Amino acid sequence: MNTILFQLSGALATILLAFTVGMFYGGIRRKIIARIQNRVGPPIYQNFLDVIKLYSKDTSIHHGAMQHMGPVFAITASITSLMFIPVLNGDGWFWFKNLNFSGDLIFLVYMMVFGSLGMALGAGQTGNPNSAIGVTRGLSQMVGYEIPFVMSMVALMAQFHTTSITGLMNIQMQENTWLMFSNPFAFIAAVLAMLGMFHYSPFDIVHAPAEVASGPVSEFGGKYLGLMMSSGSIFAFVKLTLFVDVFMGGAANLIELVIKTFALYLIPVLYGVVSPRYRTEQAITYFWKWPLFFGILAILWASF
Amino acid sequence: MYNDNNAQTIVEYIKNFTRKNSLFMLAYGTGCGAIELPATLTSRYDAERLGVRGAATPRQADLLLITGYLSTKTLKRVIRVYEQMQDPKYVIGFGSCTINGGMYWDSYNTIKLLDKYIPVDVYINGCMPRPESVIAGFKELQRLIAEGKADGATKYKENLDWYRENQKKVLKNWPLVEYNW
Amino acid sequence: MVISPVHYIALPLMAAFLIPLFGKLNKDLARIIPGLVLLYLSYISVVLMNQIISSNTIIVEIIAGWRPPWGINLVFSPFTGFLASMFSMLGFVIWMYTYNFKPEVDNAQKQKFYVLFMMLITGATGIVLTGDIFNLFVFLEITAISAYSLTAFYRERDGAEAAFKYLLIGSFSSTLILLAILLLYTQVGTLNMAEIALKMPAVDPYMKGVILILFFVGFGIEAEMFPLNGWSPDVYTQAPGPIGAIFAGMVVKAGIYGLIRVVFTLFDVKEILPLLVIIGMITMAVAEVIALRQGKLKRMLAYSSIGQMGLVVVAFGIGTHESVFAAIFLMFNHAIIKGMLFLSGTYLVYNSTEKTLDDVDGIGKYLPFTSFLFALGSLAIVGMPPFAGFWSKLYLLMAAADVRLMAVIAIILVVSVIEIVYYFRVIHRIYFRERTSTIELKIPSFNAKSAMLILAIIIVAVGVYPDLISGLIERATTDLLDKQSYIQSVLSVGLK
Amino acid sequence: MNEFLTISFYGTAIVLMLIGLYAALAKKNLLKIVIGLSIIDSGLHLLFVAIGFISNGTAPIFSPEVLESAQQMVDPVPQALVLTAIVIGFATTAVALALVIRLYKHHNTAAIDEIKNLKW
Amino acid sequence: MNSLILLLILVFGGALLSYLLNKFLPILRDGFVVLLMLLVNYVFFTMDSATQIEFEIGGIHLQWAFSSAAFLFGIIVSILGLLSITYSTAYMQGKDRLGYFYMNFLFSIGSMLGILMSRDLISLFFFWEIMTWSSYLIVIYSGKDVDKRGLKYIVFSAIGAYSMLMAIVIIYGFTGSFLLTDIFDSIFAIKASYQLAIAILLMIGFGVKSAMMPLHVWASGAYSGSPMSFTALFSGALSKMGVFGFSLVLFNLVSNQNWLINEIIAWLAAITAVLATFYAVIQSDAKKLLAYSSIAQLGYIVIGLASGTYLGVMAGLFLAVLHAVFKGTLFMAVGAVEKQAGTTDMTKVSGLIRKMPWTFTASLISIIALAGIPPLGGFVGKWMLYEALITSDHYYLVIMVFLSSTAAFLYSYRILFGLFLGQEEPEFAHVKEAPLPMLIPMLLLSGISVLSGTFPGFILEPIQNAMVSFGFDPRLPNIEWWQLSVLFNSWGDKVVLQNVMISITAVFLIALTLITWKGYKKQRYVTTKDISSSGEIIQAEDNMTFQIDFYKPFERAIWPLLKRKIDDYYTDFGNGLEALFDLVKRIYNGNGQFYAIYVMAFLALLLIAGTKYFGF
Repeated sequence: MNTILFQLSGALATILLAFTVGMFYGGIRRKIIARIQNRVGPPIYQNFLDVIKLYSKDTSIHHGAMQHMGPVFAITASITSLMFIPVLNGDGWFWFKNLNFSGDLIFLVYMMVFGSLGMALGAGQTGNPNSAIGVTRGLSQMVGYEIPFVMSMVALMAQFHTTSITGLMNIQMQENTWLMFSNPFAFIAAVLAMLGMFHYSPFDIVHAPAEVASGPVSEFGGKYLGLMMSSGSIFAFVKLTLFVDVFMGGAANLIELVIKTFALYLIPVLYGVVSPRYRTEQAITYFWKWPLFFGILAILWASF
Repeated sequence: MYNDNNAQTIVEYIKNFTRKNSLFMLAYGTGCGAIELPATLTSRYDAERLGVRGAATPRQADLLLITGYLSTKTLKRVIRVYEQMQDPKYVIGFGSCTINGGMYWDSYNTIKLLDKYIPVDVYINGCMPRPESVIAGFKELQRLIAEGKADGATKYKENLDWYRENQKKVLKNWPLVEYNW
Repeated sequence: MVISPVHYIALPLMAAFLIPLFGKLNKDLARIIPGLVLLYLSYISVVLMNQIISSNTIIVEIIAGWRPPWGINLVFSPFTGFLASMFSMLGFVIWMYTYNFKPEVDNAQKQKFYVLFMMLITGATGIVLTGDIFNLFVFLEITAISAYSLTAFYRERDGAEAAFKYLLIGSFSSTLILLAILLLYTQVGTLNMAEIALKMPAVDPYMKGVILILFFVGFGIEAEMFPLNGWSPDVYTQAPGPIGAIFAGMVVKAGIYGLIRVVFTLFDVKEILPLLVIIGMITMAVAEVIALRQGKLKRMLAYSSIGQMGLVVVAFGIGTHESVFAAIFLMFNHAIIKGMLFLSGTYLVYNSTEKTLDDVDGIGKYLPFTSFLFALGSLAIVGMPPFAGFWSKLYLLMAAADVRLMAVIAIILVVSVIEIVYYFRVIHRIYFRERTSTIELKIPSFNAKSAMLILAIIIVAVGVYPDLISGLIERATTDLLDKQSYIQSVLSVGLK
Repeated sequence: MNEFLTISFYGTAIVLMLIGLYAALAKKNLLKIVIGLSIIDSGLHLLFVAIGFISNGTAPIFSPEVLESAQQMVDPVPQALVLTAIVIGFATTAVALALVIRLYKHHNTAAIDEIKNLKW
Repeated sequence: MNSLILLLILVFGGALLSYLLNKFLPILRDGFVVLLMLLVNYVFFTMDSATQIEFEIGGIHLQWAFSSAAFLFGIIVSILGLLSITYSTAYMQGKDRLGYFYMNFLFSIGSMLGILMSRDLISLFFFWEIMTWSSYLIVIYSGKDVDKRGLKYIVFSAIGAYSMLMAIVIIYGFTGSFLLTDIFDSIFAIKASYQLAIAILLMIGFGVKSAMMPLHVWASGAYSGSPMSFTALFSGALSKMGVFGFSLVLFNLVSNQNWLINEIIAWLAAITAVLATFYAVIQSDAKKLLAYSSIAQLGYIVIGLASGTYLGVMAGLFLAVLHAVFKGTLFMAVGAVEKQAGTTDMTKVSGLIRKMPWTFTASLISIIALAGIPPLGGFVGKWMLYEALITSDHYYLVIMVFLSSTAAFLYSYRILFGLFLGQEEPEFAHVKEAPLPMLIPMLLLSGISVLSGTFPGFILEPIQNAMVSFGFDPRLPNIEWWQLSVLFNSWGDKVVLQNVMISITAVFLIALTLITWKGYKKQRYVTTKDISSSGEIIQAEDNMTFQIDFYKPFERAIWPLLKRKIDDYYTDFGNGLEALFDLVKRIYNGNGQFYAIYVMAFLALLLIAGTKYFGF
C-alpha cells in the first residue's frame, strides 16, 4: 500500500514538475521570440495565466463525445509517456520514480503518437474543415520526422544492445560519456527530427495561424484548449527529457535536468524564430533528405 | 447585475486576474480600423506584454474587437461570432463608427450604435484610434475585468429579447439559427 | 445373341442403313433406332469390360473365319475396350441430347443426320477395335467422310467451307496413311498389326523412319497437331453443336488412338517420343494462346480442344507408364468435359448466327441450368478440384516430374493460366454482363438437359473420387504399353 | 523389259502424285484442287498395283498348273486394297464435288483464297 | 466418426444444404448457417488433437490431421467464420442469390479447414483450389466490374496455385511422396538448386494469397469488391492461409538453411508493407483503404515470420491472429456503414458517429489496435516485431516497418474521420445504428483486441504451441494466461503490459472525469454545422466536409514512389502478350490451301530433320 501511495505521489510530483517546466519553457519561448522581434514580450509566467484562464472559462462548447475525449487522449498520452521516462539518473530523487522500468523506447515512441491520434480524432469530430486540414498536415509531417527520429533511436539500440532508456542511461554512466558523442550522427538526425516534433516554425504548418485558423484546435476553447495546452507543455518536457536521457547522459538532479533540457529546447526555438514556414510536402522532403541521411549514417556507424 | 460593494472572493480574484492578463483577442477587421492592429501588436507598442494575443477562432477568444463600421451584412456575422464565443467574453468597440456610425452616420446600411446589437464593454473612440488609445482601451478593459465589471455577456443573456428585437429590425430575413443558450 | 465386339461395328452400320427404311415407316423410329443401338452398345461395353477385366484376358474376334495374320480381327483389350466403351456411352449421351435437337429441321434431314451419326460411330469404334492396319485406314475414311458431311450439315452456315478445308487436309491425311501402309506392306508383307509389330525389328531403320513419319503426319492431322490442325477450328465452329462434342470426344480420340497405336505398338521407337512432346507443347501453347483471343464461343472451345489434345500428345510423348496413364485419363476427361462444354455451349449460342461471345452476355439469368453446367465444365477443364480435370492434370504433372521435365511442367501450367483467363472471361460474360443481344433464346429440352446432367455428374463424381475410373485406366495403360501380350494374344488366336 | 515396266509404273505413279500435289497446293480453283486430289489418289493406286505387280506372274489362284510351273503369283493383297482405296477415293471425291457445288452457290466463286469466312 | 471427416462433412454438407434451404425454406437459412457454424466450432474445439486419418485416393496417399500450428489458424477460421456468418445474416438481408452466397461462404470455410488439416500436399492443393474458386465466386457475387476485378483475382490465384502445383510435383518427383512428414525429412536431400526452386515456387503460391508485393494487385479489388461480411473472413482468415503456407515453407522446407530466402522474403514483405500503406493513404473509398491496409498488415506478418527469431515468429503469428480480429471488425464496420448509409465513399459519407455510436466504438478500438498504439493488442504485436527485428540486427527493416506503420496512422485517421467524424450531413440523417447481429460480432472482436493488449497470454499460448511444432523452444513463463504481462526481448528489455494498461486507463479516466466534471452544467453541445468559419453562417445544406484530396500534401511528397503502379506493368505486359497472341492467331488465315501447305511443309521438315534429330 505504502509503495503504491509512494509511487502515486511520485507520479504526481513528476507531472507537476513536467507541467511547470513545460509551461515556463513556453513562456520563455514567447519571451525569446518577443526579444528577437524587439518587443518586451509577455511575462514568462504568461502561459500559466493563459491556462488558468482557459480552465476558468464558464461555458465550453463541444461537438460530440470525441471532441470531449480528444484532449483527454492527448493528456493521457503525455502523462503516460512521462510515466515511462526516467526523469533523473539512477535512483535519483525518490519522488521522481515512476514506471520507467516497465516500458522501453519502442513503447515510448508509440505512446507519443497516441496523443496526436487522439487529438486528431477530437479535432475530426468538430467538423471544422480547418481542423481536418490541420490534422492531415500534422500526421503527414509526423511521417516525415518520425523516420529519422526512429532511425537514430534504432542506431542507439543497435549500438548498445538495449532497447530500454534506463539501459542507455546506465551505459552512459558506466562509460562516462554522452551518447551524442558516441554516435554523433544519431544525435544530429534526432535533433533535426526534434525540430519537427515541436511543431514550431518552420514546421508549424499544422497550426499555421492565419492560414487554417489554428488547425486542429480551431473548435477547442475553454477547458479543452486548456487541457491541450497543459498536455503540450508536459509533452514538450517529455520529449526534452527523452533526448536528455538518451543523448546527454540524463541528469543527476533537477537543476542539471533543467539546464540540459533548456539547452536542448533552445535549438528548435531559435531555429524557429528565424525561419519561415515550410509547406507540408516540403517539410516531409526536408526530413527525408539530410536527417534521413544522417539516420542511415547513424545506423551504419552503429552496426560497424 | 454587478454589485460594486461586493468584495471578490479569492478564487474570483484569481480568475479575474488571469482573465485580465490573458486576453485572447479575435479582431474582427470590419473596417479601416484593422490597420491599426498590426501596429498595436508588433514591436513598437507590443500589446502582448499585456497578455493580449490574437486568437484564430471565436471558440478560443475572450475578446471581440470590432474595428470600424458594421454594415448590416457584417452585423449578422459579428453576432454569429459573438454567440460562438465562450463565456466570459468581452467586446471592444473600436473607432467612432461603432459608437455613432462615424463618417457613415447617414448611411442606409450601416448600424449606428453597436451596443444596441451586442453588448460592448469598452469603446475606444477616434477615427482612427491610435495604438496608444487602443492600449489604453485594453487597460480600461483589464481594469473592468479586475473589478468584475466587464459583464457584457451576462447583460446579453439577460436581455436577449431586446437585443434580438434590435437585431431583427436591422436584419431582414433573420439568417441566424437560434443559439441554444 | 452372343455378345461380341463385332456388334460395335455391325450394329451401327446396320442401323445407318436401316434408318432411312424405318424412317419411311415411322418418323420417330428413325430417331429412336440409333438410341437403341447405342444403348445396347453401352450395355455390351459394360459386359465386355467386366469380362476382360475380371478374367484378365483380351478378346480377339476373328472376322469371317480368317485367322490372324491373314484375316481381319477385332481386338477388345482393356485399352481399346475402354475407348470403345467411352465412344458408345458418349454416343448414347449425345443421342439423348440430339433427340429433340432443332425440332424445326425436317425429318429427312434428321434421318440423314442419324445415318451419318451412326456411320461416324461405326468408323470411330472401328478404328479403335480393329487389329488390321488397312482396316483401320478404311474406318478412318468412313469416319472422315461422315465427318465431312456432318460438318456441312447446315446449309445456311459456312459449313461447306469448313468441310472443304477438312476434306482437303483429310485427303492428305488419308493419302499419307495409305502411302505409309503401302510402304509398310512392302517391308513386312502383312497388314495385321500384331504381326507387323512382330516383324518390325527386322525392317530397315531408314525405311522405318520414313513410314513412321508418314503415319505421324497422317494421324497427326486427325489428332489436331499443331501445323496440321488448320481444319479443326473451322470444323468445330461450323458443325452442329453435338457434333462438336463428337469430334472432341471421338474423331480426334480415334486419330490419336491411331497415332499411339502406331508409335507404341507397331513401331515401338522411343526416338519419336521427344517429337511428340515438342509438337504437343507447341500445339497446346499456340492453340490456347489463340483461344484467348477468340471472340466466338465455339471457336474458342475448338482451340481449347486443340490445346487439350496437345496436352494428351505431350502425355503420351513422355512415354512412361504414369504419363500414359495420365494421357488416357486426359482423353477420358477431355471427352466428357469438352463434350459437356460443347453441348451446353451450343444452347448458349443456339439461335445466334455469328456465335460470338457477345451473345452469351448475361445469359445466366435466362438459361440458368445450361449456364451453370457450362461454368462447371469450365472449372473442370481448367483443372480445378474437385472436378475430373484436376486429377488428370495432376497425374500428368507427376509423370513429368518423375522424368524431370520441368520445362514441360512450367509450360503446361502457364498455358493453364491462359486457359483460366479465357474460360473465366466467358463465365463473367454469362453471369455478370447485361444481356444486350436480342436473339431469341432456346430452352434446352428435357433430353438435352439430362444428357448434360449425366456428363456433369460423371465429372463431379470422378473429381471427388477418381478411383471410380482410375482402375480401368490403369489396366488400359498396362495393356497399351504391353506390346508383347498384344502380339501374343492376337497371334495365338491365329495359331489355334 | 521387266525393270523398265516396273520403273515406269513407279515413275508414272510418282509423277502422277506430284502433279496432283501441285494441283492441290498451287491451283486456286476448287475444282482443280479436287481434281488434283483425285490425281494424287490415282497415283497412289497405281503405286499399289505396281507393288503387287510381277511381270509374267499369274493370277493369284491356286491351281495345279501354277504350282507345277512354279510361276510367281501376283500378290493379291494390294489389288484388294486398291479396290477399296478406289472406292474410298471415289466417295471422297463425290463429297468434295458436292461441297464445291455448295461453295460455289454460296460464295459465287470457286477461288479458294476468296472463301475465307472462317479464319483466325 | 472421425471428427476430421465430421468437420468436413458438416461444412461442405452444410454448404449444399444451405443452398437447398435457400431454395425451399428460406426462412430457416439464416438460423441454419449460424447453428451450423456453432456446431463446427463445437466440433473443432472439442476435437482430440491427436485425431488423424489416412487413406488413399487415386493411388495417392493422403493424411489429415491438425498440427498445433494448423490449430492456431483453425481457431481464426472457425471463430471468425462463425462471427462473420452471423454478421452476414443481417448484412445480406434482402440481397438475392443468398443460397449461392452462403454455399460458397461455407465452401471457403470448409476448404480453409481442409487446408489446415491436410498433412499432404495433394489435399492441401485440392482444398486450396476449392478455396480459390469458392472465394472467387463470392468476389464476383456483386457483379460489378467483374471483368477486371474477378479476372485479376482468379488469374493471380491461378498463377499462385500453379506455381504451388509445380513445386508440389517437383517435390514429388524427387521424394516420391506427398506426405508432409516424408517431405520434411527428405527435402534436404534434394539438389540445392531444385530446393531453391521449390521454395521460390511455393513462396509465389502462398505469396499470392498473402498479397506479397509483386503479386498483390488482385487484393485491393477482391477485398473491396466482395460483400463485406465475406471480406472480413477473406482478409482475416483466407489470406492467413498464405501465412500458414509461409510458415510451413520457412520453418519446415527451407528452415534457416537459406538465410538469403528469409532476407528476400522479409524485404519483399517490407516493401509490400510500405507501398501498400502509401496506397491505402491515398484511397478515398473505405473498402479500398482497408484492402490496401490488409496487404500492408500481411506484410508485417510475413516479415515477422521471415525474421526467423523466436520473438519475430511469435510477433508474426500474433499479428496474424490480431489482424483477423481487428481487420475483421473493421471490414464489418465498413460493411455496416455501407449497409446503413449506402456508400463507403469517404468523399460522400461523413459524420456517422452519432448515428452509429457502437459501430464507431468498435472501429475506434480496432483502429487503435491496427495502428499498434498501446494499450491494445496491436501494440503487443508491433512491439514484439520491432524488438525481434532490432535484436536480430535487421535495422533497416525496422525502419521500413516503422515507416509503414507511421504512415498507417494516416489512413487509420482517414477512415475514422471519413466515415464517422466530420460534418454531419443532412443526407445521412436517416442512418440508424446497425442491427444486433452485425453489432455483436464487431463488439466481440473488438473486445478481443482490448483484452489481448493487457493479457496477450491467451493468444500467445496457442502460438507458442504452434511454434514448438516449428522447432522453437518454448520460452514463455509457465504461468496462467492472465498472469502473463511482461514481454522480454532477447536483450532482456521488457514491456510490462498490465502496467501500461493500468497507467493509461487510470490517467484517461481521471482526466476524463475531471474534464467532464469541470463546468459540466454549462457545457453545451452544438451541431457540426456550428463551426467557426470567419463568421460565416453555415446552413444545414452547406457541405463543409473536407474529404477530397485528403492527404494531398503527403501524396505529393511520396508521388515519385506511386507514380507508376505495379498494376500498370501488368497491364502493359498483358497488352503486349495479347498483341503477340493476335499475331499468332494469323497462322490460321482461313485459306484451306495454306493449311495443306503447312501439312506438306511439316512432312518435308520431318523427313529432312527426322534422321538427324530423332535417329531414324
